[in-house]
Amino acid sequence: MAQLNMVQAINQALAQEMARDDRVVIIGEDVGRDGGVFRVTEGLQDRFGPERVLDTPLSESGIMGAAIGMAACGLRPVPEIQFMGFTYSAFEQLFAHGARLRSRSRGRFGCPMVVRTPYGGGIKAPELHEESTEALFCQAPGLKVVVPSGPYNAKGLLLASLRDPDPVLFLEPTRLYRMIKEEVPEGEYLVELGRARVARPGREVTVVAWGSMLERVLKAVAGFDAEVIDMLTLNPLDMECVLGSVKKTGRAVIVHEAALTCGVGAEIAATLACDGILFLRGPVKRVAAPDVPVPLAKLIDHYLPSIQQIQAAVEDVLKY
Amino acid sequence: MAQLNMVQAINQALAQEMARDDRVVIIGEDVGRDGGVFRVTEGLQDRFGPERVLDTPLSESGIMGAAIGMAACGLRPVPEIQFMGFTYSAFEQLFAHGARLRSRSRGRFGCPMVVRTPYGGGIKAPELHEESTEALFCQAPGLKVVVPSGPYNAKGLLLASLRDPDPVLFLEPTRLYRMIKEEVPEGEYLVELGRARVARPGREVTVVAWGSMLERVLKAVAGFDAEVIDMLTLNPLDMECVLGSVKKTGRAVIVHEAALTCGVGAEIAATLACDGILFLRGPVKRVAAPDVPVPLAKLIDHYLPSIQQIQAAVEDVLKY
Amino acid sequence: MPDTVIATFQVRQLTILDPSGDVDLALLPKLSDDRLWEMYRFMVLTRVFDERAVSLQREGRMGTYPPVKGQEATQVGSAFALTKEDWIFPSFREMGVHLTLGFPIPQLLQYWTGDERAQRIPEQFKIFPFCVAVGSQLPQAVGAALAVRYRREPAAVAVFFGDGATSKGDFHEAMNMAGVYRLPIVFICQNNQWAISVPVKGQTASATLAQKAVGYGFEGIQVDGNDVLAVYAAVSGALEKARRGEGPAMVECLTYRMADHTTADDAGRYRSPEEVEYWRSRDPLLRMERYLESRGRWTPEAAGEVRGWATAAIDQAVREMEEIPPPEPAELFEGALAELTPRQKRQRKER
Amino acid sequence: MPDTVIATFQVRQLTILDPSGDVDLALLPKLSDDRLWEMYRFMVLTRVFDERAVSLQREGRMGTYPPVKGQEATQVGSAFALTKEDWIFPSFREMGVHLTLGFPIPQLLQYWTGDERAQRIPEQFKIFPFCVAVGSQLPQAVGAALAVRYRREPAAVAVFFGDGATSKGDFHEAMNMAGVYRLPIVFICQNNQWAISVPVKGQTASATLAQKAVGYGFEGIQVDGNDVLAVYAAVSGALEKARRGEGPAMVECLTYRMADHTTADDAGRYRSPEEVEYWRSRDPLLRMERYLESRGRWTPEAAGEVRGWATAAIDQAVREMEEIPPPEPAELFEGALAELTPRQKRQRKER
Ligand SMILES: Cc1ncc(C[n+]2csc(CCOP(=O)(O)OP(=O)(O)O)c2C)c(N)n1
Ligand SMILES: Cc1ncc(C[n+]2csc(CCOP(=O)(O)OP(=O)(O)O)c2C)c(N)n1
Ligand SMILES: [Mg+2]
Ligand SMILES: [Mg+2]
Repeated sequence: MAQLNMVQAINQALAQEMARDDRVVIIGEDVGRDGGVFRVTEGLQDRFGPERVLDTPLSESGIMGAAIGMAACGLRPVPEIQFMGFTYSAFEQLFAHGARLRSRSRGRFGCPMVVRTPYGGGIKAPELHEESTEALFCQAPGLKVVVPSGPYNAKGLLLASLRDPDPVLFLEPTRLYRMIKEEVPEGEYLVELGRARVARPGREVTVVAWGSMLERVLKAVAGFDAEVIDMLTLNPLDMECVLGSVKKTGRAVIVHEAALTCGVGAEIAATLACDGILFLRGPVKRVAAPDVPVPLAKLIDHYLPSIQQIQAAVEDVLKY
Repeated sequence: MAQLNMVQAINQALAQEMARDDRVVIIGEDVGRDGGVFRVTEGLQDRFGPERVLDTPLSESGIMGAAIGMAACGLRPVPEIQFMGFTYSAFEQLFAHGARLRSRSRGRFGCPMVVRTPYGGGIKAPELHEESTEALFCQAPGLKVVVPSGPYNAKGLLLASLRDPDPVLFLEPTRLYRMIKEEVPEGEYLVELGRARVARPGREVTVVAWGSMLERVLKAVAGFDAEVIDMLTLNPLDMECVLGSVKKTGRAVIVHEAALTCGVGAEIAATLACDGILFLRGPVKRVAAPDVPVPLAKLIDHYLPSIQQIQAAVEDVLKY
Repeated sequence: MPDTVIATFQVRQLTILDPSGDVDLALLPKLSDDRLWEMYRFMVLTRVFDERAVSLQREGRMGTYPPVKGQEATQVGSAFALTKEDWIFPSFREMGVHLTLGFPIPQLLQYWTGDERAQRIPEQFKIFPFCVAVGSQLPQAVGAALAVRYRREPAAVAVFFGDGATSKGDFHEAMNMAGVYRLPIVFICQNNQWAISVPVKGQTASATLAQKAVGYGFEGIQVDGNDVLAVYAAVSGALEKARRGEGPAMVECLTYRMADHTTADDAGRYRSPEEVEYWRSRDPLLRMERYLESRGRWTPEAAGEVRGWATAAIDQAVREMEEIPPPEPAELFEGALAELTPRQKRQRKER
Repeated sequence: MPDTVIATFQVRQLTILDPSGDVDLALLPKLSDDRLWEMYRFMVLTRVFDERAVSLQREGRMGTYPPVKGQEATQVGSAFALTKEDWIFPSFREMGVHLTLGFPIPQLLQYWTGDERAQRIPEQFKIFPFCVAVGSQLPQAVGAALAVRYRREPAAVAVFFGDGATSKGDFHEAMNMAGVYRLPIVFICQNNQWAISVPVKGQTASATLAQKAVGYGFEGIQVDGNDVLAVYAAVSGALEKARRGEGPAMVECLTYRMADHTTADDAGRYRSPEEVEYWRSRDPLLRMERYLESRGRWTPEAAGEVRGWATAAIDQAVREMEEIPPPEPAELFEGALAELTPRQKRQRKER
């Protein structure tokens, strides 16, 4: 098996699915000739031609709207938004149209598209290039939100997303793109959407994370008897998995790089308060970024949750 | 004192502030000649002229962006978005620019604007006319989100918003526009932003609500010893008030008409799980709409939280 | 040549059937008298549907409704130019298009009773469920055109929108993409002079809407939108060109919203009786009647028959619509996802 | 006249100083030799700034940086047309505008070290902090023009953007609103032929970008953007008209991004050496030098002096920039709100 980084794993998944299913069409800014600003779509235009890998004008709402129309008319578009911060100008199309088309048409039209976008902090890029506002999209009942945490699950989740009948927002943790290499099977495999994964079993505390925070959490909990849950899908949340773990450990820490208020951690902690309170020995802890816009490079380390902050939170909940 | 409905109270607040401060300028679709589709700005163009009450093209992103520029250059614009569902196409401007301008410019430019928009269900209107997606905007640290629940606080909160140095999203519960009349002082008064209000004192359970749900909650709890908290501001949340109440009652029910998942109720329940768990006798309950798009008239009563559902939730938490 | 004219553009306007009922023979599209009569019948059907919908609303038997009165020529003329293979992206005011294409009338009424089940378009129609968010359908229509082209289908896409929609960013992004990829799509703008209370002059400083196409590298043409023959000719021509792979076009149909914006609106607040009167004299039905009279087809009796047929069809549709049982609470969840989440399943059970 | 031309539009192109250094005397703006020399100096300063910024990035002393090489004439020419009363809305690539207006050079570099404190524009400049979201500044600039007009200020607004930005909805909504209200604003488009890897042909099917103004009811003009005199003349003229209350204009400056999109990009992947070579021969500095040489101002020595002055200024700025102490963690909260929320205050304390 090959050792691949996440860029390679995603590229491989795209190439394999495009070879298998000619309804799959990539559309976005610089995805063709240039292979994408992170080279995730590198080589695909050469291999599949410019009709399958479309370079677009600088037009996020147009890209998203076009992808919706393509999906409704039988294709399986994969729109790329260059950075998560630029999904905002496509917000209406994704949130109010793509995510609602099946419901609006009462099932006549689905919208099987996979919106790929790099997200998250720590790459020393300008403003709006390091957003982590996944909770915005988890409020759309018709949209799945998927976040891989490594090359292996990136490939399997992407293949599953590409075969899902509903729209998927596929958030790629930019910081991890080339950071981690893993064994990635050459062949096809699916990682089921809507299922969290126990990344590390443990007995005394449950730590929930996703995307780029997973790597940090695993480092942070090395000295604890902690169960780490990698959510993988944020909408719908696999709360059965989280509740099952908390039932065992009695303690919960949630870690995300989005700002604290109204992040996805709120929904997880709220569900614990509503459905898991009898398992809890003490307060839930959220380790999150502060309630400010994502800063530039010089301040980013003070913004993103650190290993120390995660450890302190784990120690805190262990007091109960 | 006059008995006014909410439309009249808001109209009066706008007129008084425009008379007092010539930097206040209204801008939006149909706000001038027509007085707004709900007649909230009725008479203001006649009184203050077309330069102070601007009818715009059908251009939500343009309206929002223009308001940001006006605010930064010293005016106090009051953009109206005709319905909350149409804020989505202005999402980037509001979320990534208006809400961040003070931070982006490190304090050189503020963005003192009040974005008014009718929100919420129950008016038998078409799709996208009954949205309640306030949690989207509570994720923007630089944006205040304010929701009146009656004519009196509508006027006081709007005046406070108009004098706030930062951008405010002012959500007007459409269902209540002409439903409730209250004594509204003719003169000027401010209702402080960021402060919840105990709408009804009680000892056994805390029920948290805002906007159009408040009226329903008050009806529902008539037979219980319930403390009802009217949040009034959703960003920032006055959690001191909620925690103080829950400390006393030991039980909490949160009611909102937005869909359950990732609604503002999640943040409130999460904060209880993190900071108030030792006060809680049992599970927190959220009474919310289901995770589906807002339906049309024939189904809306099955979608919005009902008096019966609120009562059942209160009875449930009282079991602990 | 340092200060040079480097490009010149023209905007054309097409009228074939003028308000007095005279036609320009050189431009007259080849249509049999029976086809012309069909057009007339659907214009009348649309008018009768509209009148009935407004009165159903007044009687409390239907919710807010956006009348289409005055726009019958634009809608029927466009619909006659469409084939069964073409994709159609309507706005919320395209009842005349739906009726002409044979859309079930009870279902057309049903939406305005507040019942979203009406948005499940029957399989035989390649029509998108409309969305009230003005302009949002345009990029989606471009996507449909990409799909049509990708599969080499012998079809085109027709997307309908109003003058107000031309101010939206999505209009721009859609027009621009259609130009870049030279897609098989026709942008049909019903310039009915008003977007609620905002007149076209308040919408844009552009002298015509058709000239907006100049910025996207393809043709925009203005037609008299109350002239069903001109609309038919212009839209047919544009669709055929599109189907041949010769790229997109925009057709601006100059027409008039003779009624209020919706039954919840009062147009008297913002427009003059003189203006309304002027346009009444340009009623698209009137001029078609005059023309058909000149061809010996139209008589008061024939007109009465058509009205009778339309009224009976609408009567029947209203009856059927009113017999539709109300939706079950579980209907809320219909199509929320292909497979509901565990949480949604629980929520459905609780209802 | 049923098939009639109802409107005709022209797009003009302006060149004054051609690549060989010859000028069109009839069009030459009135500028003293000293002013011309000033223009040249700022073009050189911009070039030197840019070269240094790129090498600082290569040396790891600065983050990703978007070079401006090739666009000096457009930026300096535009900036010379501005007054202290005018509002300026830059995109992220307007270093030449900032430098010409006297913006502190250390601060201009500071942003690209990853330090947002650089975005606090000193009070004496009416410049907006740029935002990298392409096109987002355009509606905001329209708002500034509304404010300027509301207060009857003798000023105009200049908003800068690239060819790529013309595809965004916000470009459209801003242009349209500016037209409707006839606002004092000039839209300055730097058509540098590329938006990252997408050439203008992939951006729009419009033959020029200037003609996009046709759809908004005001004038668009194309200028040779490597001709500082043409840019100055066109932008001055448009700004003066705007200040006089005669409405908006769009100026398309045809120029070229001679370097990579940013230091993280490799333009060799998507464009040909021949193209790059062609534009090198049209380098805006070259032709200004030839012209100034013909006027007896430019000599190799004088040029050396200017370069020396620019290099010294940049050296000094780099030193000052590198002496700026790093931000404290509490800086995260700067300007989050005029008054922080209780939760933000707690979060700040915890850092
Ligand atoms: C994005 C958006 N903004 C506002 C509205 C409210 N609204 C409904 S129709 C309308 C006017 C539409 O004008 P036009 O496009 O000319 O279509 P017409 O109503 O004349 O058919 C407005 C403002 C809306 N539906 N969508
Ligand atoms: C809305 C948005 N989408 C995508 C990007 C990523 N991006 C940065 S610059 C750029 C190209 C911009 O092209 P143009 O407007 O011509 O300006 P230029 O870079 O040539 O100065 C892109 C796609 C962005 N910054 N903003
Ligand atoms: Mg209209
Ligand atoms: Mg460019």
